[in-house]
Amino acid sequence: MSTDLIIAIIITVVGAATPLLLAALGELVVEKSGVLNLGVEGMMLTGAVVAFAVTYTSGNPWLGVLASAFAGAAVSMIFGFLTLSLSSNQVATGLALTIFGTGFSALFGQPFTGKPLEPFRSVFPSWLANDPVWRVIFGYSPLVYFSLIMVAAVAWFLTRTRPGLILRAVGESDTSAHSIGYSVIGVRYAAVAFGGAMAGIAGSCFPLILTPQWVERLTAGRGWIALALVVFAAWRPYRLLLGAYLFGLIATIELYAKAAGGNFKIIPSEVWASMPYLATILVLVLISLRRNGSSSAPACLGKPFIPTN
Amino acid sequence: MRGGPKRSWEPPLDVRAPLRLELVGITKQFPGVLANDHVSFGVRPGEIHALLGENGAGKSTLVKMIYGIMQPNAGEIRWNGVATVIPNPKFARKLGIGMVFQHFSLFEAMTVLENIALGMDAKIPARTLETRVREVMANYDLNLDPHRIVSTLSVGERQRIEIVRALLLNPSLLIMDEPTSVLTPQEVEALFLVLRKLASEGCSILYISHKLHEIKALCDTATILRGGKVVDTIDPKVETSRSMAEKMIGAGLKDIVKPKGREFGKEKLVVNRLSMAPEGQFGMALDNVTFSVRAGEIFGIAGVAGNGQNLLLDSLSGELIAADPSAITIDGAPIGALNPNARRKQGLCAVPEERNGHAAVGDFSLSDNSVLTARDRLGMVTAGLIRAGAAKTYTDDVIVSFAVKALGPGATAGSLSGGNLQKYIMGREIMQKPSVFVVSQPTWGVDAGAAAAIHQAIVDLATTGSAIVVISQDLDELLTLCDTLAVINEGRLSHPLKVGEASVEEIGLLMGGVHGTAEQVHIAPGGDIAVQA
Amino acid sequence: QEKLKVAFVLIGSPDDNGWNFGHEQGRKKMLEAIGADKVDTTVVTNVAEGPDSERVFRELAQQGHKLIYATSFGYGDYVHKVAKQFPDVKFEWATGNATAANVSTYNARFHEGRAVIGTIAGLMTKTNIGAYIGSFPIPEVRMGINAFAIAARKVNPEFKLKVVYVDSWFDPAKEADAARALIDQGVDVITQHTDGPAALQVAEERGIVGGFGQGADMSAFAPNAHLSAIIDNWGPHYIKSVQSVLDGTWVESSVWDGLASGEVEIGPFNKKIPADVVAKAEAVKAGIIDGSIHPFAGPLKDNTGAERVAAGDVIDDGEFWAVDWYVEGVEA
Amino acid sequence: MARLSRCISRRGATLQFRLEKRLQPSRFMLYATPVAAVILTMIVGAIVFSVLGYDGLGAVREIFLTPLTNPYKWQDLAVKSAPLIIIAVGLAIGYRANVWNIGAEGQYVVGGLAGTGVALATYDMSGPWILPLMILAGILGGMAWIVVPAYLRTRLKVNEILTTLMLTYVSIQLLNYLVAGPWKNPMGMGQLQTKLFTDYQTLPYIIPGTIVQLGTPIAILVALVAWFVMSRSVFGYEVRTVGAAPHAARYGGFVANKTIWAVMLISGGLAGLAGVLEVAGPFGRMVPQFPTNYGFTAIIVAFLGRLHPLGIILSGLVISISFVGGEVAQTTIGLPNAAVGIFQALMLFFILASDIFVRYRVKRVVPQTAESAA
Ligand SMILES: Nc1ncnc2c1ncn2[C@@H]1O[C@H](COP(=O)(O)OP(=O)(O)OP(=O)(O)O)[C@@H](O)[C@H]1O
Ligand SMILES: Nc1ncnc2c1ncn2[C@@H]1O[C@H](COP(=O)(O)OP(=O)(O)OP(=O)(O)O)[C@@H](O)[C@H]1O
Ligand SMILES: [Mg+2]
Ligand SMILES: [Mg+2]
Repeated sequence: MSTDLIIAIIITVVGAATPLLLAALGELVVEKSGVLNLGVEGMMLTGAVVAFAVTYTSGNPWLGVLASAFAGAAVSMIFGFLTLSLSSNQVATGLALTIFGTGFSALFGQPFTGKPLEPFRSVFPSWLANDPVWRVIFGYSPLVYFSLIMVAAVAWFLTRTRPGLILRAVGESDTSAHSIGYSVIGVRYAAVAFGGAMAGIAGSCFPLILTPQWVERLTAGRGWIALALVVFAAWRPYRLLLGAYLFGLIATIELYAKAAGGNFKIIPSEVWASMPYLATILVLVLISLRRNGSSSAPACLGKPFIPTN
Repeated sequence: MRGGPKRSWEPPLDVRAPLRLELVGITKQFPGVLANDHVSFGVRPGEIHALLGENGAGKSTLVKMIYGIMQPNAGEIRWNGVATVIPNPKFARKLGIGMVFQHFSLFEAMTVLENIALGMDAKIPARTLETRVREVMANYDLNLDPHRIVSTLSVGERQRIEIVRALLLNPSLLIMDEPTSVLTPQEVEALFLVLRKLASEGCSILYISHKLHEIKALCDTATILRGGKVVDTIDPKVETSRSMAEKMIGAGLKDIVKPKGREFGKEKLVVNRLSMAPEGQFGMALDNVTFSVRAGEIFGIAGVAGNGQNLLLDSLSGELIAADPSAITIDGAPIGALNPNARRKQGLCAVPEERNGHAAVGDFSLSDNSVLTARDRLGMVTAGLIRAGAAKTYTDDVIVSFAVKALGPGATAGSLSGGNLQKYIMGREIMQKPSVFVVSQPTWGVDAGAAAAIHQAIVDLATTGSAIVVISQDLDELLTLCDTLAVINEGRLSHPLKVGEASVEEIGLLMGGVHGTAEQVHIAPGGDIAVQA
Repeated sequence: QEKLKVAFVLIGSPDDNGWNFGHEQGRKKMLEAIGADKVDTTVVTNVAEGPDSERVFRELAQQGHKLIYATSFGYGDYVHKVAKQFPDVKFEWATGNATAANVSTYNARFHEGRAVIGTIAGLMTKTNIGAYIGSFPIPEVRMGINAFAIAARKVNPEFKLKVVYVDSWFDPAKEADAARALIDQGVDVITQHTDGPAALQVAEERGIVGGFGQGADMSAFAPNAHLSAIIDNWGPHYIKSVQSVLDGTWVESSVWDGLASGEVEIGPFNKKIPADVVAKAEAVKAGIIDGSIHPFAGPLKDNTGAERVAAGDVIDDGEFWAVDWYVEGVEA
Repeated sequence: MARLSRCISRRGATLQFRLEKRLQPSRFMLYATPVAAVILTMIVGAIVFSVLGYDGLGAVREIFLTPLTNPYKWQDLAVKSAPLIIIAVGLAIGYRANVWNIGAEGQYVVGGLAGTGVALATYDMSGPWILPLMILAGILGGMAWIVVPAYLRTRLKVNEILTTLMLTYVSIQLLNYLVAGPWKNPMGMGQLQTKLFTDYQTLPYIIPGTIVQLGTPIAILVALVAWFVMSRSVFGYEVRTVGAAPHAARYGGFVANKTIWAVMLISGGLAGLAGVLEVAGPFGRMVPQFPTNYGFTAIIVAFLGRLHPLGIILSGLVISISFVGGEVAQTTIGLPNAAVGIFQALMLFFILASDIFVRYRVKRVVPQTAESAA
């Protein structure tokens, strides 16, 4: 394989992985606070359509990204209100949120279908961004750098800052956190909103960098992969980075292999497509076998909390 | 407070010093329970003040209000003479109030240091915090590795985290809710050293415990709560454990009628060298527990909570299966390998300590709760189907016979008050006429009248020839009820003592695992409590 | 006189810029030609292929629609079921393979268009590697690939065609990634048989020679890369069949028209295509229309080198659906 | 107590709504809230869509009423709700035991595949035994697909929400592989689908002249049996106890892991049953479009029916009404498909939100103003 091809593969993989990474980072923070939001796909679609609409009308992709974050956070608050304030079942509410996001995005996006959009390209000077070699570093959309910064930021937030510590504490033991005097519900609202914003931005990757157009169900199920990814990464941001790129690699390497021709038919494409999910189950098993506490799921994941006083 | 010159321990307190904390008419109403009823008392700087009372007397509720977890319905909290509303624990900590919970507020998957940081309101850089934590630990002789994950720590070590957390705040009032119920005697001694040192530095301590000898050894003053009301404020140094217990329980206790000259039949329940592995990582194991109960005998097991009582009950009831099936026999037949249902069929009924969620399902109706344990013995099942009518009839019987205050068999168990639920559960088991009956904390959190009724029912069951095991932390209860008594300590059971021949002191020392002497309390079997000072 | 009620059942959204869009355009043309005073149309979108569609067909029939277009292959079983229940309602099943007294099928010879754009691809490519992004390996798609490759190799024997299936009719991100993978491996002309312009957008971004619209003119998404397009023009067929129902002359039929009757159109040629290439492409189109060129004329070898069609022979309409091999030069 | 909402009054004091736990769950609320939620959906939906420029009232009429008033639609409701009811009943039994299988879609697919496997293997045979064999295979297929999550949950305490969900995607790949490869109809002109099942492999129509196949009575039967078992049998009692209080269940002589295995196999098996009934009924062959989200929709049906088999019959109907009515609204008043999704989501949100009122009452409280000490 030539260097050029390797660079090209890296660029494609990074592109495919970025929305997964962003959405999964958001969901990771949500789950760390003890909440399981299965509505990622719905929030991503909402973010995608809003990003398209705002970028299309304003011509400014930065504005589009910002709007997608707000839109994602806004719909996540429906979930937040139902599950946190009214302690509804998180699984059912998350599914309902996906139905909502799918319907909302389709309706809201109707005027924008069939319209082309200028992609959100690298902001580096062209001689860097388009250099056959340097593009591997400078050739990406700002959203890609944003996702990488966010990995570090989330990792730093969770392990090095006090609010991060509190967030983890709330996810570990809501009752303890409550009795020390933290607002469990408040922390979880914040986490859910962050998760929504990140899913919204992840959605914006589709019309802004991957396929600059709007059509219904544009994200085609990537939200569910993001959920798997969080588990695959054992709730750790840096492993999430690795996992997202691995998932991106699995998804794209198949296409490269097919494009290269030759004997790649040995592995049916269905096996390729199943790999991320099987790998995630395997990781779950490994985590539970090791069972030394710190690496497994937040103890309160998915459990409703109703404080008493 | 702690800035001042350090003095060695100075017991006599200045009675004229302004009160650090004063409660005036504090009242707290829960649905159906008046947990605190116009509670008023004061705590001076440097005073170690005990809060005494039976289960459910309202002690925890009271301190939770002082710490801002709950709000009183009426009354006033005065802090250094100023009426203060304490809206949340954070505010309490700002005032200088620290608290160590009976149920720890810890995060298992996190390190000691993280747990401590979470208890701190000020933003302290991790490095600085670690230095301060190490300082405090050195100062008070508390040993802990700040980087250990909590889930790998023992109960005593976990409590130390809570204490360090509180000490880092430089508290001027430290609240401790039953801190020693889970500690070994050595740990208790170490804790007392810390508390005395703190008090000497001017910190007030509000101390809740059921262990009266601890109160005597540690506290300057004791406020006694009964049914949510303050009934007395005493100086524990001049009281006896006995007199304090009387004040807690109050007068007018119904006598239990025990037929004179009871005779016991042959050995019914025999437990022979029963050993069990601990359930959790740091639970207590059972180590060669051996005892036997004769027909008609009431056998008491005393001991500080957490010494293996729950494990013993679970292995007797069949919830946990012993490795050796013949370690437990009824009338000579081994039952150690049978599940709870099969054991019930053999005549063994058991009542665990935790009512809601263990002995009963809070969300189920009483009728459904009867099915939980009585379905086979009382024919509530035919061909795999539940006969709802039979369950209802039986539940009705229980409600009437045991005077359970409930809307009827359809009321959910969770809607009953603790005492009524306990009466229902006891009734449900006793009316199955078990030939072996094992019960843990039969009157835990139950009011005096109900407690007497339950005691009477147990005695009556024994009179019909059942062998009965009563596990309780409440020594007085055991002394009233039982014919024979043994003490469980760290999973080992002492030799049986005949009630009437053993002294409270002896038993108390067995409970702590040490020996010594003090006043002698003799209990006359089958009669009222008699005290010989 | 009462208006004729005509219904269109679509598998996706008419705004998909592809397959469903094509049918929607056809409906509009039909409405314009026949006149809104004579017909009323109903469009039902996002109808899943399966029992859900059966309900929709029955609903439409009950509401008095006399002509119902089922525009996806997977509706077939249900069209036939409902058609039996409503003998006086005419059904037309796009891409279908079985007719009945009141069920006709209609399809387009997309492969004829493939032959035209294949010619352009063969002449325009610099790397001599073209690519074809397919949805699923079904005959329709496979024959499109073959027609494209045959035409391209006729004008450029060096031409090779890489095929990647994305196992979906609709996953824009995956189509785009497939396009990236292909372009990274030297492809400079790309075409696709999926419902959308994702691959073209990548072609535009990468600045390769170009690609082709599928189903509709997609030049808005890729002004530079969009060389031309195969446009589904269902208008003529819809006009004809609606008219026949109005006239009472509708009969069971199996229509499979192509370039000649205008069902398949070739989009405008990009300005960057040299005139001689345009001329050659137009010649192929004219040849197919007048019958002098057959897209599958022998001799044809498959990509293992075995001869499949002898010189002078062709793959006729009957054999078309049974082909499970690719012609020489196809890497799949 | 959870804060419902909080409005800052002028003085700065906060007005709060608090949730107070009811001593007894309210029976009235149990039945009233789903009805209220549907009515609220109609009102809010009508307003929202009118504001958006659609015929809001018409939308509500077509979505919620037409399917009920038009007798032709009753058959559709019967057909559409059957798989939803069967799957939801299984899920509800699991949820009662605190087992969160959300991968019913996968078990449904594999159930359908297993039935298809039998159908293809017996293609040239005839006899009334074929259909029961297919149904059995479907049930076993659904069960097989949940064996791994069940094993992981009971042995290693691995969260079944995630494992069952992951396996759903794998099942869809398995389906794609089979219909595009070994099971492809050789005479199907290359299309990705199996042969059409023969009469022996297809469910009979139970009411002549309608489209109602055997699946519908089976669904009703499943719900009734489940209701009977869950409310009357010791097993049902065991399931409820394990879910409500695992500790108490152990005390009552039940082994939680056994119960968990049982409910997981039941929910997988019922999803598989729904799958085989669909493939042998309305579908008539296996196609790539077989996964139609029934498994996910059934989760919502289960909650809407308050995890009660009889409630699930009703909620299965309500959801089917919204599907069927959604199509009506598209064909009659041109309401976009997307709007139907929003209506459904609204209804779910209201239902989920109303759940709390069964166990809690909302109480307005005016706390004392917090003043700090000097
Ligand atoms: N959150 C609550 N809701 C309702 N009732 C409560 C609540 N907390 C406590 N109670 C009731 O209030 C009474 C006092 O309980 P409290 O916990 O204060 O007793 P205690 O003196 O601490 O008992 P113990 O010795 O068991 O710790 C009991 O009847 C208890 O059941
Ligand atoms: N919401 C509630 N409703 C009814 N009873 C409650 C409630 N919360 C607690 N209780 C009961 O109040 C009593 C004391 O509970 P609390 O939370 O104060 O624990 P505690 O006093 O610290 O612990 P312990 O009871 O072990 O001493 C228990 O009997 C408990 O079952
Ligand atoms: Mg207590
Ligand atoms: Mg207490």
